[in-house]
Amino acid sequence: MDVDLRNVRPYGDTMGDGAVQMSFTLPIPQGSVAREAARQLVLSMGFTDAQVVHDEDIGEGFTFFVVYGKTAASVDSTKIIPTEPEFEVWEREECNRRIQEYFGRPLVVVGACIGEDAHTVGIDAIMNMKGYHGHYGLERYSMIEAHNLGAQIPPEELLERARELGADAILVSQVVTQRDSHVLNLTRMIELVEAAGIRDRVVMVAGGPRIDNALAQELGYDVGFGKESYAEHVASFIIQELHRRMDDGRWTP
Amino acid sequence: MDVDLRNVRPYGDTMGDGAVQMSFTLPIPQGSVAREAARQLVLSMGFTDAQVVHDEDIGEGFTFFVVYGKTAASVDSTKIIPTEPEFEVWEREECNRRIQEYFGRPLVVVGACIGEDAHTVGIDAIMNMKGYHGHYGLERYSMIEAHNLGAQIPPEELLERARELGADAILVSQVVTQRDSHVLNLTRMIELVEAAGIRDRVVMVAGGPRIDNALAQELGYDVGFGKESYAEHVASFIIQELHRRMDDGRWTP
Amino acid sequence: MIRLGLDQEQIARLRKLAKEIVHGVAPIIKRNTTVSVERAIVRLMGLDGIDNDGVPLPNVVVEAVRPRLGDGVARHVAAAMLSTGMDINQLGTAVANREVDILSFPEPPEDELEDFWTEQTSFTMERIAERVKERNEYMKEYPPGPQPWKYVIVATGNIYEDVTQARAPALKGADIIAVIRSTGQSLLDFVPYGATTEGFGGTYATQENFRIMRRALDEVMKETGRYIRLVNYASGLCMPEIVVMGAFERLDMMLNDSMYGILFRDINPVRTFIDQFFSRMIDAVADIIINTGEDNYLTTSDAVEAAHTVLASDLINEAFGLAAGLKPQHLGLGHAFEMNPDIEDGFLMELAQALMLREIFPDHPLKYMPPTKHMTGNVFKGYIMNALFNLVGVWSHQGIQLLGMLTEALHTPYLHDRFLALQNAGYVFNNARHISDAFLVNPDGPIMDRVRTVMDDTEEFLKKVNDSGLLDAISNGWFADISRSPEGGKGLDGVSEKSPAYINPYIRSFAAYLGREEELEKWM
Amino acid sequence: MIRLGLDQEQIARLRKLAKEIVHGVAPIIKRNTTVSVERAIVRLMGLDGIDNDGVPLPNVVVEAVRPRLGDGVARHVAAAMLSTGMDINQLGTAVANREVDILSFPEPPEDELEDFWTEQTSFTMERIAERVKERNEYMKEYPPGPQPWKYVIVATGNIYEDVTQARAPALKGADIIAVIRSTGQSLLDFVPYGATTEGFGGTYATQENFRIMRRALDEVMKETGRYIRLVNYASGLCMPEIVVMGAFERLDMMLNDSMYGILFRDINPVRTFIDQFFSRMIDAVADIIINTGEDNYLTTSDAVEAAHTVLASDLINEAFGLAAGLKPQHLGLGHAFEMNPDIEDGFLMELAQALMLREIFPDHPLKYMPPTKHMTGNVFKGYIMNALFNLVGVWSHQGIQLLGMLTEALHTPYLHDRFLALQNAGYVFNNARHISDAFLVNPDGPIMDRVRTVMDDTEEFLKKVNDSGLLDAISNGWFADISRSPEGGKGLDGVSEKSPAYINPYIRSFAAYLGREEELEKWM
Ligand code: B12
Ligand code: B12
Ligand SMILES: Cc1ncc(COP(=O)(O)O)c(C=O)c1O
Ligand SMILES: Cc1ncc(COP(=O)(O)O)c(C=O)c1O
Repeated sequence: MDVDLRNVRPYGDTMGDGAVQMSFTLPIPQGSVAREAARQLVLSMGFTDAQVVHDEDIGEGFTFFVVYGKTAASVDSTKIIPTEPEFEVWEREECNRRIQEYFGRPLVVVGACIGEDAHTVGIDAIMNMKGYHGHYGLERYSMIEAHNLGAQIPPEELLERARELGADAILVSQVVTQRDSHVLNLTRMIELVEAAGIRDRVVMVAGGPRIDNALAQELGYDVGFGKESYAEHVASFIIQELHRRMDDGRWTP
Repeated sequence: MDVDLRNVRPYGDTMGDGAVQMSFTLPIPQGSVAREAARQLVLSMGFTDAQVVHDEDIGEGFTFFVVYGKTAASVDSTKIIPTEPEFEVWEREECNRRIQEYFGRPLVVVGACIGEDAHTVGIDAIMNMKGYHGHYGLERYSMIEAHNLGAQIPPEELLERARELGADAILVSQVVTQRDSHVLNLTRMIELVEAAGIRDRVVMVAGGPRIDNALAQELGYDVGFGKESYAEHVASFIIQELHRRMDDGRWTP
Repeated sequence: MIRLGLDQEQIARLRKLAKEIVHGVAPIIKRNTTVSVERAIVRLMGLDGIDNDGVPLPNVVVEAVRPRLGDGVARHVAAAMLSTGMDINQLGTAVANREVDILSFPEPPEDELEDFWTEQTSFTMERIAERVKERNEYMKEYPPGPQPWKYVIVATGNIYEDVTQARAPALKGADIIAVIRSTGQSLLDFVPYGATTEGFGGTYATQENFRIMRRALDEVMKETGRYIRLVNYASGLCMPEIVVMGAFERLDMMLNDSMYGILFRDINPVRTFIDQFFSRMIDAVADIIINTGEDNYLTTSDAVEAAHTVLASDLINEAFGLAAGLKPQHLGLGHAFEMNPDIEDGFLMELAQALMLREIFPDHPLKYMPPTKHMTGNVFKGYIMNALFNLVGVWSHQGIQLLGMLTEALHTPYLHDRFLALQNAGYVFNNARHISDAFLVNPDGPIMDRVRTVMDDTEEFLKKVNDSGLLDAISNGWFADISRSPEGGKGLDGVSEKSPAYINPYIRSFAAYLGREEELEKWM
Repeated sequence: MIRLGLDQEQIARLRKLAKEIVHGVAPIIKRNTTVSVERAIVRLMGLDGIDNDGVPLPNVVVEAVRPRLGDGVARHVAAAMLSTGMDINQLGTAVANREVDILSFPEPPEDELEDFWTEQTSFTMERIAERVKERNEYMKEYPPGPQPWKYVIVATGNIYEDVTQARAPALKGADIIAVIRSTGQSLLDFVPYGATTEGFGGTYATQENFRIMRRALDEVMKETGRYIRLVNYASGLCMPEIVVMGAFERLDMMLNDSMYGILFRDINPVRTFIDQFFSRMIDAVADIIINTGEDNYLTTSDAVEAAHTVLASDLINEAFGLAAGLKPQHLGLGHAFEMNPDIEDGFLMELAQALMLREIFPDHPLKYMPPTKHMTGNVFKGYIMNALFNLVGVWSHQGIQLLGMLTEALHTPYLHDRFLALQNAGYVFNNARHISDAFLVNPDGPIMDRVRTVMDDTEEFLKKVNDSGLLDAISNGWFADISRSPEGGKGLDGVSEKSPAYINPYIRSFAAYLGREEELEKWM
């Protein structure tokens, strides 16, 4: 297979053909105008070819489309800098060993799903004993003292508990994203932490299925974890981040 | 529902949100680089938001993606000129009546699926007695003399038979489109008709599931019919086209 | 119709256990009342509206009575109304404006009180009866579609956008529209007021929103000739009040579980048990089908291992519901297609369980939830998981089929997600319409193996719950792997012990209407 | 395994009718030979390559013999080789260069000829046997996946692109890779030569392309530990030659129908009947599974109405195949899931037919085609139609499951279309693995109603075909609503009546190898 890595394009059945499937709804009634509108819309996105292969009235003057097109767009994959966090992933035992070695005491981690968001399964997956998909949670790490506050926790309460417990890291889960409620909540949380003057003392970790590292960092967190992240990722990151800070003299155990 | 018809955008759950679903494959191995490449690719098509919601290794270093995005593109639906043919659709009996009235003799229509294309069902749907989806075919029109040559007919043969039979219209079906074989065949056919000097004497009709009027006209046909066309469309169009030509003095029955 | 030939004696044993379990909490329900029950009472009397700070008048009045809530708000309201000659809304406004001290009125004479309540309750009963009659007439003129009823949700946060999102699927075959509530609402100890446009992940349940959507669906009904059922969510701190609103606005179904709020919203168990009981009496009078939330158990527990907790909870919800006067045809007991799609023969286990529930609850419009937990961003895979779910639905004659959305893992449904869901269900239901007539269950095959396992596990589980009592079972984390103690959770401060003077005038009239005076005596 | 309890006597009657029908065309097969049979003979002898104009040497040689084709090419080739001492390839080149006149050599003495043919045929038989042995050894070391085998096609037109498109699905669970041919190939009266990169809607079937793909799949086999079967298309004007190529390059399956070319490619019926018979003898020797094309009938006829023509044709293909020495395990008889998805209970009818075929053909690796005709641009709908198709596949234990592509109505498959198809089948097969153990068929239900209708219609139809004779039945348009006359169609000029001198030395050795001397005597 001969791939031009500087010029990567979607592949259907010929290298570089740019084949893309799309579906969407337009708020105009089914018919020839709607079909042509759909076609022009896709062409205006830089497609060289747009086949409206299906259009269907879905009620109330809306039309659903399936379109196959060939895009002229390409990406230079040699220039891509992944926005996902870079760190080494250590197994649980390795994490425990490193904490002992670097810090000489257990790390305190406090987590919650904040705001009105009631989804606990994600934060439980990271923190609870039993973990998720065969990956044990932080509670099972002998060198981590994990406190999972559960869901629907106001940011204020999470901050207060974190201070009480002397947290080294705060884990914030957000699952509901409608109307950007996750952004509002995550921002509120980080503002509180900063206002409390403890930002340097804690590693701030955001997580959830629609969270990514880029967004989390943009909002002021140290890292963001999306779907398919497990306790060992979180633990490894926290250890490495604190170790970095220690090296820089920004943090002491 | 409040739609800005000059500014029509895809609709997910809020007017104007621009929500689009996409799927495609990139020829790079699954991982964070591929995910970011997919995201950037979609952003480069004018999307303001691109969520790579699924990525999966599909073998041989290829990665399949599902992406949901919000496009900034819109179309002015008041300016859309449908490329579909404009004509009145008459019922069979009306067609027969008009032919009698306008031309005073039956029209001769010759059709085939040309080249190596062996798909007969489409041309049969238009021409054969029994028709398709409850729409009788041209053979059932008392004022149409329909000759269906079937499939895999060389363009040369179709032309020859059309001349022998004194065709008023030639119907050309093309179903297979891989590597633009339909374009090659349709072009070959129209070139032969023109070279034979009979272009003005016959209505040239192209059809097939991936054919549209715009393409057909571009290739020099009078009209193109895609999926869900029936005999009455074809008959009505032919009658109206010949009537126009008669009015212009370009054609006599 | 396929028959598994279940052991009827075992079923009877299961029902008996469930009945004993729920009767275990009857005394605690009878002993106490809650702010939400009391607010529901004034709503039943017709109180509505908000004060100048936006606080709903039912809250204003009940807050005013709070120091003597054990007497019941009814007693004080009656005294005030009889003394002042105000109607309930005038009284509410006067209380809000601090023009009257509601606790200051003398106890009226017994016979005057008797007449007062006869008048009040019959006003209420008539108001509800009118809605019931209206529904029955519409249903006759515009017969609803056959089961499984295709149920879709709308959840834009904006009631007007919701109307568009509801009308479109209703035109395209949906039988039921559910308006999902904003994420925060179930923990609010009041019901928001008026038309709303700013919810997160759902739209506030308000009486005005109910009215707007009801009107929209009645229009579609007239366009399509098909009655479209409307659903909203009652669970939460205001359960009985929302049911009152639903009864008044002709909602057809309400999410109204006896334990969901406890487990999934951390609402105090005692508060919830009381609230659910009274709210279900209102459902019964208003001929509203309830939906229960057993599907949720399988989002926190494993669907293979926890199947018996679903059946156990269905039986408990049934027992509570029957006690409150609901009939089997009102009991939309929940279950779900939530097994990991990678399991070998997972489809057979799902089918087994659905057939089992159908046979155990033959007259109940079972509510069947689609795959949610194991849905991913692979919308194609998700779409076929939903197809198999739909096949189980039509095969096992589910009553209420919540249509799976291919974007379940991504966002609240887009307009075309719902359309595709309807197309999926429409295709599968029609294409396999009589599948249950086509096959008999192999008595020695995998279906029966699964059924026996689940039923036996359920029996054992119910025994255990009965032995420890329901409150302890919950606090042991036996449902949904979640533990809640009777002394914890939200809304406990809204629970008050009844004083000897306590009255709730509606109990009597509901009981009479439902013909269940004796049974209800034990509960309220 | 589910049992319908079909009427075994009726099945026997159906088989008897089919046997009579095919024996009706035996004399015409025996009386004639074709250019493609003759070219296959020189290929079996080892002739390969092209002349300076690109014409394949088998065509060159057979053209040279054309005036006396009735004697069989073998007779003249043997004379030339024995006279000149050339081997077959030297001879072919010499003929191409007009260095020899192949018709000019004296008839060699009988015993010399005898030895010559013994040597030639045993060379061929060994060459094929080696491939068979190789396959068996590989299959032992790298056992193929369980049935239903997941079959996907590649069709880029470019053999190297095809390799990529084949390797990826093979790594992701495909059991069988079919390389579709370019649209025009079946009407070419020669087999293209060498590696090719320019097909339309498919890739030319050439021996070199076979080799390239075989090598690629053997590599995947070693990577995954699973033998991957390779399929190509033999139907068309060169049917027997392509089977020879397949036998030499260890293809595992060949599309090799007795009537497909007649009906769908307008190839002369006599030509086709002769070609299919000889090619199937080669399949039998090479242990190649054939696939038949009954699915195609339902693309031109209605799937509900024409179901009996599928069964009838399966029985005819079986009868021809058994006569040619194939065993049931070589008969990948075709059928399809092609009903309009809008039909009520269409799924049940499809399932009924699939179960019926399974029981009538218990040892045959039935080849099951996915929905094609009713697929549309709605890829989501198409994807769930494919899911129900897959469910029927696992339920009725199909042998060869051609995976449906969600883009069937649009284009030859994209890489991810195939992946999604594998994911669909993988999910459904696994999730409903033992469904056939879970249910019994209701003897009074819709499944049995459908089965009885189809079987009765088939019996009537076969009687009618038998009465009129197969050639007349075809010319009456009874199959696939397509009429073809024995005097029409392509390739008729390639049919020659055998002279008394005719020899085809392979008949004897194949017959001996297959232990069917007596039966084959009637046919070739
Ligand atoms: C289970 C579930 C529920 C359960 C929750 C039970 C519970 N105790 O958690 C119940 C039924 C109660 C529920 C209710 C609602 N839900 Co819900 N729910 C889901 C569902 C089906 C699965 C979520 C889940 O458990 N996934 C499994 C876990 C393990 O995955 P995860 O959360 O992604 O976590 C992983 C990573 O993201 C990461 N992670 C997550 N958090 C964190 C935190 C840190 C620090 C780190 C490092 C990592 C991390 O690690 C985890 C393991 O890999 C999803 C749909 C879906 N399939 O995803 C909808 C979904 C999340 N729910 C949704 C909604 C809207 C609701 C409601 C608001 C609906 C309503 N209006 O009633 C309610 C109200 C909830 C509320 N107030 O928040 C939407 C959210 C839409 C959006 N993007 O905004 C979804 C997507 C469904 C949908 N399509 O509408 N829900
Ligand atoms: C049936 C079928 C066949 C049958 C054909 C039988 C026959 N006698 O026609 C068989 C099995 C033989 C066949 C073979 C092949 N097929 Co085919 N086949 C199909 C299938 C499943 C349905 C086509 C059909 O009959 N549709 C129903 C008719 C009524 O619709 P229609 O043709 O669109 O016609 C309507 C309109 O388009 C219009 N119309 C059509 N023609 C005309 C002409 C005029 C003048 C007018 C006015 C209107 C008009 O009116 C009709 C009625 O509304 C499609 C997939 C699909 N679902 O569409 C693949 C498909 C068309 N086939 C395809 C291919 C590649 C092949 C093969 C080349 C594969 C191979 N390499 O072996 C072969 C070879 C055929 C060849 N040499 O051309 C591809 C084409 C891909 C592409 N776009 O290039 C498709 C899309 C399948 C796929 N995804 O790969 N096929
Ligand atoms: C029984 C029941 N009630 C209520 C809800 C929704 O509750 P809330 O509005 O608290 O999110 C659900 C959710 O699925 C439910 O199952
Ligand atoms: C039996 C059989 N042979 C051959 C083919 C393909 O033939 P061709 O290469 O002529 O298109 C098919 C197509 O589906 C078939 O069913």
